[in-house]
Amino acid sequence: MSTDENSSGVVKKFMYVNRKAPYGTIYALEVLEMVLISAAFDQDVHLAFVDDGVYQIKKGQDTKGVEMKNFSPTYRALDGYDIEKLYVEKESLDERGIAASDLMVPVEIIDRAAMTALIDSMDVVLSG
Amino acid sequence: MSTDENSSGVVKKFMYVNRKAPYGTIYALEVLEMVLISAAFDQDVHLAFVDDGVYQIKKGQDTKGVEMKNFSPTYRALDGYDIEKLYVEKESLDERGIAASDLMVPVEIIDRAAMTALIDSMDVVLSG
Amino acid sequence: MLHTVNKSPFERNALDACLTRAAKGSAILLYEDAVYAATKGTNVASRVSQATQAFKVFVLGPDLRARGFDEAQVLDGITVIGYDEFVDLTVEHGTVNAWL
Amino acid sequence: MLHTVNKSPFERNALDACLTRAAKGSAILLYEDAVYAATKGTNVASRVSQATQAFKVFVLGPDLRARGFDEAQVLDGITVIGYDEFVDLTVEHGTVNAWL
Amino acid sequence: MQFGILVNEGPYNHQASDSAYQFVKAALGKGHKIFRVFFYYDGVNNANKLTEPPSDDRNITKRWSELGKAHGLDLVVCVAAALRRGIKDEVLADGFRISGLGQLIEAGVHSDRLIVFGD
Amino acid sequence: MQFGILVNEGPYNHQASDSAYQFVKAALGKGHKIFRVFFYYDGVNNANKLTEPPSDDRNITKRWSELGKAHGLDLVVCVAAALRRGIKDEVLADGFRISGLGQLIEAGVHSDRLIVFGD
Repeated sequence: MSTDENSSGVVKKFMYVNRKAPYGTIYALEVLEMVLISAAFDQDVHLAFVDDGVYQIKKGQDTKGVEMKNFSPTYRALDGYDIEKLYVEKESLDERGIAASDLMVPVEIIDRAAMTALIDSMDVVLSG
Repeated sequence: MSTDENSSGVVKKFMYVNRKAPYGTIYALEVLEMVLISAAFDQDVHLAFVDDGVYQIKKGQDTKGVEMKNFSPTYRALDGYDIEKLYVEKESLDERGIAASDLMVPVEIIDRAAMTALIDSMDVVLSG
Repeated sequence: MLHTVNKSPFERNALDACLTRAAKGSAILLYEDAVYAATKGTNVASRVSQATQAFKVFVLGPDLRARGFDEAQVLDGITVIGYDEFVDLTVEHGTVNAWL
Repeated sequence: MLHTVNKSPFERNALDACLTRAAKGSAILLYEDAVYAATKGTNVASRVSQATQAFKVFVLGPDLRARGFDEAQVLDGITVIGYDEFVDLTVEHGTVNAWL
Repeated sequence: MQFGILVNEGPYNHQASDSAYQFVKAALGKGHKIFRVFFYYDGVNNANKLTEPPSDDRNITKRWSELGKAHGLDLVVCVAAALRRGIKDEVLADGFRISGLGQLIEAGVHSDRLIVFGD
Repeated sequence: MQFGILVNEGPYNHQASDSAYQFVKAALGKGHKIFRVFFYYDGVNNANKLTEPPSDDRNITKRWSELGKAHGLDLVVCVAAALRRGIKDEVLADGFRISGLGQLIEAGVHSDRLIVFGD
């Protein structure tokens, strides 16, 4: 991308709401590509993991048996792009029996009320 | 299709399980195309409408406002192809507040237990 | 904020996902297969009626009519709109959040 | 009959659709995103455990491992299989019904 | 007001592209501007010019091309998503262009509203 | 035993085509026969030869072509579904052929099992 695009000066709060499990569909993977690009555009990037989206960052993904690309290492690379605002909804974890220690990246675990307020404060919300 | 294909002599019980609402996705429309062809192949064709599939045969569909093709008249044409085994699950209707009189074609309304037994008796089950 | 839902409440969890995470006072538009949530007599009707207390709920008329329903079959407290008013809603309510 | 389910029980109604309409004694295979239904500690676990009384329930190992789960995290009464045994199941159980 | 539009699904199989089209038509009719329509995920399949639906049905690709031409719309197909699905210049319909995902972020930044249509 | 396979979804966006591929490979490995693999709905997009995924990912179309060649598989794309989505001879990958929906019914009639992979 050109420098002019990046330096328009406008910074918006972007949120990617991840509600879908990985591998069954491609949304989780292609959302990540959007996330990386928005960081390159110097936007204020937020990722929310709610509902089945919390499965995206479950530790220990091994796709050899399905011969699909294991894209989960990308989540660990996000902080290299200064993408550090990752929020996981506590209720979504609890419903699925997932503990904080099962997650592969550092995240902020917030409750549903806090997630509601956070989403409500965004300028642009994207979902896949 | 050629005559040999049609006259192989094998007749199987085919069932099309319709579980999806029309228009939001194309499955209902393209299932109908399968249904028509299987009748041309002289198979013993059954249609089951369960869950949101019951909405496929809701009376009064008018697609002018969405500029999509209204394919619902095809259901009324099915008996012209000797496709007369249409089964609707009572529980699916009740959950959606749909009455028998809301349906555009003659169907047999059966309860979930009967639907279970009917599905279990089929040779080939197709879903969209 | 305007929240949009386009899936049947019987098939997917999108409506629930929206209702449990939309801030009070938000607008919610039901369109495509989500219009079924706006109809009377379903087993989600009481939940949706309750939602009209906390949110401004709208349903897209063209999608409703495509599926064989009309205004008379829509739950009280839900406003039937067209594409023009869909555009107006996005103008009036700021950020749009599609619960896909 | 072999019934297959490939959607998350949290996102869609496919598992419910199958469990309420599969004949007793049928085999059920959970694969793709439906493997989550076979894991311990979820809020559908008791329902799925109950289903193992009425049905022979299987889960596809490659899909389970892709999603970060292993055999130890699978509910009792569910058998973990590979693609080869998926093929065997279809041979042994007659008609296959995919709950899409 | 200026709108960005994101179309996540391909033609016919899901209503997303139809809904997006109706929304864009309505917005233009009310005098709003469309900054860009961006096609991502299977949405890239909307740009396949070989599409040939039955004659009694709408032609979704052609309809986008025509609306684009009439109103000077910027119809952008994501290059990465398009390569993955076999949408290249050889099959690209009139009025669409292939470009990077940055064009979507730009649409998010410079539009007053970004509206997502998907499954 | 003889299998018929129905693939309802396009490549990458849904796992259906991957699962079908793994199933077919396993069935062939166990000495079963594949009567036909039929591609319907968005499944027709599996036959697009322009597909070019990132180099570190599987090439779903090519993989079907190669498996088809190695085992003489009959890979059939539904003509009606394909026209609607712009899949024509111009973009048809090696080893696929375009034919009528009757070929699916025939697969249902003549196979011992018909297995459906979809969304």
